[in-house]
Amino acid sequence: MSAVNLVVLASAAPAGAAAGGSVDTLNFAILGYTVALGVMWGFALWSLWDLRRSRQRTGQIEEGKT
Amino acid sequence: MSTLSINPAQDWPAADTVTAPVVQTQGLGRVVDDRVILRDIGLTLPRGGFLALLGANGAGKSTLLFCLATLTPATSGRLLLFGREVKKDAARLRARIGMISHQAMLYRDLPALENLTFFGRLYGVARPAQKAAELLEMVKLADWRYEPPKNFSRGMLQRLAIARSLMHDPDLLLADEPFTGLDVRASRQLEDLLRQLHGAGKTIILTHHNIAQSLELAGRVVVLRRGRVALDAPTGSPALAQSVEEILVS
Amino acid sequence: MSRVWSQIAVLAGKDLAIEARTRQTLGLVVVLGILIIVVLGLGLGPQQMAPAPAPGMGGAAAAGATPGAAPGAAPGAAPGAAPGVAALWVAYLFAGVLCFEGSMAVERHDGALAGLLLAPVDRGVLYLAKLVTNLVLMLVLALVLTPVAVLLFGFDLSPAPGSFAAIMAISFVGLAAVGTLFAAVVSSSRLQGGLLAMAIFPVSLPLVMTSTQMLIRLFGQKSASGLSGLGILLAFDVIYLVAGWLAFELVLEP
Amino acid sequence: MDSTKRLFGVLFWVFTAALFAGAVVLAFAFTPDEATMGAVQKIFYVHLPVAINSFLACFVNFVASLVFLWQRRRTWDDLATAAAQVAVVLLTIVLATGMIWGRSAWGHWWTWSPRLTLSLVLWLLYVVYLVIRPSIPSAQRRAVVAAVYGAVAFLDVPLVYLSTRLMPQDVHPTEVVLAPSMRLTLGLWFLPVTLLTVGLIIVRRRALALQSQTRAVLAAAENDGPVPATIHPTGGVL
Repeated sequence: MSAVNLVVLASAAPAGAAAGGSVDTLNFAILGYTVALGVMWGFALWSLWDLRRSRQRTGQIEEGKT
Repeated sequence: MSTLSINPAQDWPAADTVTAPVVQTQGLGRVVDDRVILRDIGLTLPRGGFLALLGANGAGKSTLLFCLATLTPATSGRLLLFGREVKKDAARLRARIGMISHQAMLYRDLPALENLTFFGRLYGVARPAQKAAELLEMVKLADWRYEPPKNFSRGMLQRLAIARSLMHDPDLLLADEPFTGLDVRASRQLEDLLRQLHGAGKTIILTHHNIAQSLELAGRVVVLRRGRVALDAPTGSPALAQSVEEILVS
Repeated sequence: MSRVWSQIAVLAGKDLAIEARTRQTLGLVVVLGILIIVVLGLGLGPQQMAPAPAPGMGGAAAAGATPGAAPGAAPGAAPGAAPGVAALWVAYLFAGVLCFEGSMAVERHDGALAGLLLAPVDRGVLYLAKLVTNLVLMLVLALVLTPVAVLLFGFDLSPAPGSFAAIMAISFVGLAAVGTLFAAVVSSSRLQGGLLAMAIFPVSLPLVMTSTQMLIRLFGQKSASGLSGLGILLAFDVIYLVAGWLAFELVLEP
Repeated sequence: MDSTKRLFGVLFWVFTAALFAGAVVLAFAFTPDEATMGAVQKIFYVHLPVAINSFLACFVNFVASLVFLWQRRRTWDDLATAAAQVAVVLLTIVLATGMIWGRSAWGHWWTWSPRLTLSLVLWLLYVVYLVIRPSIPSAQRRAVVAAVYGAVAFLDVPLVYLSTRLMPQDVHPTEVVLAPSMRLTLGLWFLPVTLLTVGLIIVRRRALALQSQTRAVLAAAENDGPVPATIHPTGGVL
């Protein structure tokens, strides 16, 4: 249900944002940065984990074959 | 990029390639997705030969034939047709190769005559319509000339495919399991046609599953096993059928 | 060089002969085109025909129309051309995909493509021949769709019919250049139809965006559109014709 | 040798993380808010560097695709895939931050500004690249088709950029005059983002290379002989 509320909220006409209210824009700035850094570093951590997993898997295959 | 096509009929220097063997391969290999399909194939087929290529499914028969037809590039080794390197002269060499397969390689909605005339024009054959009519006569499909292949039986489709492969009067005829799906009568008609073409001096390579029929038709037999040449011998000796069968079964 | 043209004529002739006999691709393409135009026309046409275009109406379907009350669409009594042009392009894109897929499907039955590849014909020539076939089929589509669009969206072609035809012709060449190449990829690796549309749409977005803008200006201000747009369309055509010519050989598989 | 390489890897990531932390502090604490838009303009310091790096990743995919078509070595195919994956992630960030910024500064989520439109088209192009790959069964054929698509798709970039010029220009200017300290912060932000992008492409390529090598070893187990890891140079697929 919260997802639906989120969409409805997002589609609502912006309250004071257009007026450049300072508190509101700061929240948006923080939201922007969290999204950007979250996605970037989330992907980075996943990539490192995937690399380690691939290394282990190749190691097993090599031992298995020899 | 292959060179721009040239008209095969005029400027083909027949002289130097008349004597050269039709097919020469050295260390021919083919690897797809790290699976070795053909490994170190060495074959030489003189003009006028009739070679039967046998092997279990997946032994590499069709791949080898497609390599010889210049449709599939070999991943290693050298392949010469009529004494010329395939990598350099693929377009020109194709003009001297005809191919039939268990697929008709024709347009099912186009009437038989129009199908043949189209391929004739594509190969730059003089008077394609007349040549098409002659070939339809030869393969006994003359009275079906205005029928599209989709209404044909398997046997008739195979004969039409042979007519298509002969439109440009090739010197080498490749047949990829042409007997598949044919009933006894159609199979006999195909045998007669192949003998007739071989008699007319065509070099033929045939892939097949039926050992007896292959040994009877071909002058030489090559058996492939897991991508390698396991046996390469002239037909005729009585024990041959037995040894071929052993290889195919192992 | 004349040899190449004769081969293109032979190859395209074969495609069109088959199409004339079966009318399979053309039937699908034209009907889908009309369907899309009618559906979008119902959705967009009526309001647009209303005397005072509703203020918030600017949000038309495809790219090219700006949101909110931004003054992109032509203001005032003349009904905005944007929805009609956008609908026309949506119809051409989807019908085009069916056309490219259909004209390549002909080669898939009974291994006909292998028969073609056996001939001593340069793969680039095969590409150009298939491109000609697709252009002819799309011309027939355009001859049917344009009147339908004129009826439903009230386009006024009279001021510059030549420009309209020129813009559409150049755009079709670009779309067919991309479509013919990717259709060869799809036909040989048995991808589903949806993937062909997915491959073609993003790549042809600049073509659609530019052509839509030029047509909107053409109908909006009744003046010939800016030349910069023409430059982009021609650049698109040249780039994708060359790319298609070179890459066709790589993606074909007997 | 391997342990020093591993150590260098750890150092690289720690260093990049530190740079990011410093850059965030710099953006929020030491750079003034922009006059008209307020604090939300700070998103620009991450938005622009990520956008530039996403175009860089697309370019890497383009070059890798072309070199693969020329040499047919599998490493180039892995690099092209890695670059495409990183490009899609970065473009997602560009679009998300662009929309959040637009929402706060002008009241609606999407504007057809040239940079956002280009990012959207690129996002579509490279998502399609990643979707087309798994739908082709044969590894060799998938590499060729993907390389052709990668090369063809990138040719769109100049065309999209030019055609956004034709779009009816937006009412709201997106480029704002930056004070010197703002320009410094923006410049500084390029370093961590570029380092991260390069690091991501390298790590993804290595992981993909290992995975395709594992598949190769398994496939080779069926043959009765070893098979070189790379695709044969002449192994063109027709």
